[in-house]
Amino acid sequence: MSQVILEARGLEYSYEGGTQALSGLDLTVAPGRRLAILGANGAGKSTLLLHLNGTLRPDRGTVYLDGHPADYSRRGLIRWRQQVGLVLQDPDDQLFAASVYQDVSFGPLNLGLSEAAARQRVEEALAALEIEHLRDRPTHLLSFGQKKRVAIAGVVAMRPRVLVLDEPTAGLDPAGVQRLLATLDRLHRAGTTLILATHDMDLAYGWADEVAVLHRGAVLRQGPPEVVLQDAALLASAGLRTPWVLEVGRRLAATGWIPPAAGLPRTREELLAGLPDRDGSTRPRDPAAWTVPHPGNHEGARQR
Amino acid sequence: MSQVILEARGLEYSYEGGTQALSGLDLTVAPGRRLAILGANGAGKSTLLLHLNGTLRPDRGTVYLDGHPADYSRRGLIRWRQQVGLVLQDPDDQLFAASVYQDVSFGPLNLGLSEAAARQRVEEALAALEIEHLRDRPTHLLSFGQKKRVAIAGVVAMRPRVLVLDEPTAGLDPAGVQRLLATLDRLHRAGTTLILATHDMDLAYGWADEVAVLHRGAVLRQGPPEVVLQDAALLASAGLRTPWVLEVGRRLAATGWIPPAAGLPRTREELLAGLPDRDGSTRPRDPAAWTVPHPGNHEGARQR
Amino acid sequence: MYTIDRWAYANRWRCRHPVEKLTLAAGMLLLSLTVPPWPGGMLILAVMAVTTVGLAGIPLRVHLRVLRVPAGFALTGAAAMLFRIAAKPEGGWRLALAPGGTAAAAAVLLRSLAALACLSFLALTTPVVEFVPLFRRWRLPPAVLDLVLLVYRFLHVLTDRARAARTAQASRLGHAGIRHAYRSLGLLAASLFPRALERARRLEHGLAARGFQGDLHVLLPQREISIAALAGILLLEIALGLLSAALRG
Amino acid sequence: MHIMEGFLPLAHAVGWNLAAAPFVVHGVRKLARQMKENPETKLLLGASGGFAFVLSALKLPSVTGSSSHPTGTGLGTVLFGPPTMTVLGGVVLLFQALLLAHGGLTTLGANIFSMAVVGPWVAYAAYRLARRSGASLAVSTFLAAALGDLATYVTTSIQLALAFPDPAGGFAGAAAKFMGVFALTQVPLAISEGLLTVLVMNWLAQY
Repeated sequence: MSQVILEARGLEYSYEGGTQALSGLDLTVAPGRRLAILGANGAGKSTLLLHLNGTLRPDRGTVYLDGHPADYSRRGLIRWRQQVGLVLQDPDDQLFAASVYQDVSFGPLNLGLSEAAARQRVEEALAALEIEHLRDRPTHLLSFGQKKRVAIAGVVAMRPRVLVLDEPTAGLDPAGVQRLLATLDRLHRAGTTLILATHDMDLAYGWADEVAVLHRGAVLRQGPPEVVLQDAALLASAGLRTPWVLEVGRRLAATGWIPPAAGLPRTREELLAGLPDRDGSTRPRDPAAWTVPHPGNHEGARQR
Repeated sequence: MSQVILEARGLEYSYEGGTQALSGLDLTVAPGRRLAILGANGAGKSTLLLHLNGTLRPDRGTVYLDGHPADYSRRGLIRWRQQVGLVLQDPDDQLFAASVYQDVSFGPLNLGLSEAAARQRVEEALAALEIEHLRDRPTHLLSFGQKKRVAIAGVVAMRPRVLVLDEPTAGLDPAGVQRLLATLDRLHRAGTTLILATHDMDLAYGWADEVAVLHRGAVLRQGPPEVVLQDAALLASAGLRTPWVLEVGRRLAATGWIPPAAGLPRTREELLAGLPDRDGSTRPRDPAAWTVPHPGNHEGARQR
Repeated sequence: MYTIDRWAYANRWRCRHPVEKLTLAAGMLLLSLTVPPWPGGMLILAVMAVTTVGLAGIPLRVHLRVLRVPAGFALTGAAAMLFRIAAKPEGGWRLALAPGGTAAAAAVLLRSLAALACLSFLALTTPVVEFVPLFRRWRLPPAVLDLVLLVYRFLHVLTDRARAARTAQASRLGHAGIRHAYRSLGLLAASLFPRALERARRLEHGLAARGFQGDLHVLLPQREISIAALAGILLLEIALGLLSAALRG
Repeated sequence: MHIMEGFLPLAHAVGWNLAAAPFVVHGVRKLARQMKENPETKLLLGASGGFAFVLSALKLPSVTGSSSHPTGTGLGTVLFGPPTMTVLGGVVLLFQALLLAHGGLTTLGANIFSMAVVGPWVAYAAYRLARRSGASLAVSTFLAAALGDLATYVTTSIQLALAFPDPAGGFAGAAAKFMGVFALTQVPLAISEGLLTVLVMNWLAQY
């Protein structure tokens, strides 16, 4: 397997009518990564995702799959979409069949699998998304959260190496978000590379092991979240905010409550576990629980 | 003006096919309030909102407007909807006319206002939402955030005393949320009572001066956010999470960093401003900036 | 959502093979058009009511409500048969009561109601899309079948949107007065169609991501036809035909 | 306006199904070819059919109290042409029968003939004639939709008259009778459908 699974170089794209959505965009996706693509509304996130599976073809620039320039022929696209699965934001844009089981079987059958093999894929995907009990339910009577899971199952059933999701948590309540993230973690542990577009900074900071900040159709910076998201000026220029855990953690470090050698907390739980007691014990209670090394120790953030 | 502008008593409602959406719901809305209705997906938030302006009629129970049982006659509904404006979640469901100006004029013209009066209402609403520059734009070419503002302007143009919004921040990026909240604050200062349904706990905690927690079609508890949202068991049973500012603030108070007499921070800014320095000055830097009194001092949270 | 559609997924006969339900409904439908309306129509009406309400578990009020609207049309049509056009002695035409018109109208009405009961049974017990596999076996052109699937999907998506839009309009008093109501409906329809087209475009992207190459094939649920049930249905239908012929003769 | 299930005698029901069949077959052939060349047509037509159904499920407030609804025939014809509209109309009629109990299975042929064959072809002819004689897009669209609707209603009345001739006035008398009974709802409906279609076309023209 190559060191880079998916790569975009100098992508430019304008919609009919003239709006330039991408203008010289570069992005690199290493296998096994959890990459969050961050940007305000209109920054070009959705357009970028549609390029990553060949739905849109750039006016200029190239998308590379496993190091080879993407192949937009009929056969090439089929192969591509088998490798890179895309889940759109609105599940109604991806569901078409009358029942859940039927719908999930669509992708596997398009791959030319036998009926038996397709059935197995469907079972696998239903299990992965924990929606076996919905199999005979009509798609139009599902709740929003259920529809989301079915839409993802429909793509997962094709066993893509890369799963690309557009605002997967939008519209989900806190419990729904937690459940979805747990599912994504499971897929990730099973080897799937994950790309997720969002403007939820806290989500990205807690979840991703790499982020790319998008603004006006270009990636301003790509790198580890604890480095890139420290750059308040960069985020402000992209219309984004610093994640609160990072901001509070940084403030605690600045005021001296977190020793410089320790890292910064990454999630709410880490932050709470690490808050020092007042009674003189200034060391964080459980520094081992903090997963993020201190920003100073880091390297490798790519600046554009 | 009566002490209670809108009240629901014992509302029950089932959708066709048997799903019970409301089951004995009580809610009180005092004039001038900023009330956040909190609940997981499927808790009944949207159904409740549709009862507050007479779109749905309860199977059992009563809605009171200014102390009088609601009047579902044709004339009664017109009067009611003029008082209570409803903004739906998806702005595309709310925009029908070709241009922004035409769309905003829809409500005022339906009120039977003269053309001059209607024009004035439109101008007023465009100004209130800061979208004067969009007046001649076709609605379908607007960005998502712009559409949201136009949809709200269309309701504001009817000068409702109560403005009810379903998930107004859903789909907006952080900057869009900030702008929308600033607009709502302006409307609130001008005297409008605001009711907002959301599952964004941080938003509700920072914005509302009263919250109602909904679960399975009933209000579990209504009261000041700093009281109700302290109740972790209640939130958990409703499938919600404690807002992070509150959780971190409470932890700081518990570990002794916030003196018991001081309050808890309400927003990210208040929290950051209040974090004590390590160098012995254990008092919060600027306790005056904290707006919320300590939970112990509080009273009046109504338990159902 | 549509009452009929909801019950089609929620009735006790949901999992029976569509061929069984179709045989019952189609056979009875054929009978209702061929046997004399009195007493045949009455018998069919009764049998279908018992089947729909008693066996498939559809509430009686739902069964009646489904029959009510089309029955209204049938009534209007039958009303026209009560009258005849008569020539006036001084020239020109006038309306007069038709001799035997009441009996003719009643017969048509009864026949129509019996047939409606069969249709309503089928609709209330079988989700529409379950017919698609049958159609496929009958070698109906795939183009039409795909269209049926897609129309079904879109009509639900668009109904949700139309419903929300109506609520939004009502909130802005769009339905105060008949003139406003017409205008609102026009605006709604006019704005819904471009949204439908936009949805089609987005679904194109969504399906392309799942390898769409022109065919909307899916794996269908496998159900067994019960030969016993089928035989029972046919026997019932033959008996009913003979009975109504005998009663009349 | 649909003929309800069971309203037509068996011979008539069979006859109208046979009459509609060649038009449906022609439409399906054409459609299948079109879809093969361009699979996306499927989605577009699916969305249009869904739209036509939703439109028919929205009740128009009507003076007479009986519910009537727009059909979308004129719009579909102007956009897709009569053969495609025959198939699409047939599918929508099937759904109306099975989801709304509106129309019927034995009367499907008769309803397809009036609403998805005569309606579209009249609308098409009206549109072409109007355009050729220099009428604006709006006027042509209005005429197509309104006349298509009227033609459907006249056809339905004729179908009913054939099934139930007047004892004295015969077929002509019965046709006059049925037209009279339904005119109250159908004529205003045709006009409002015409106006509605113009509105939609204006919307589309802005895209």
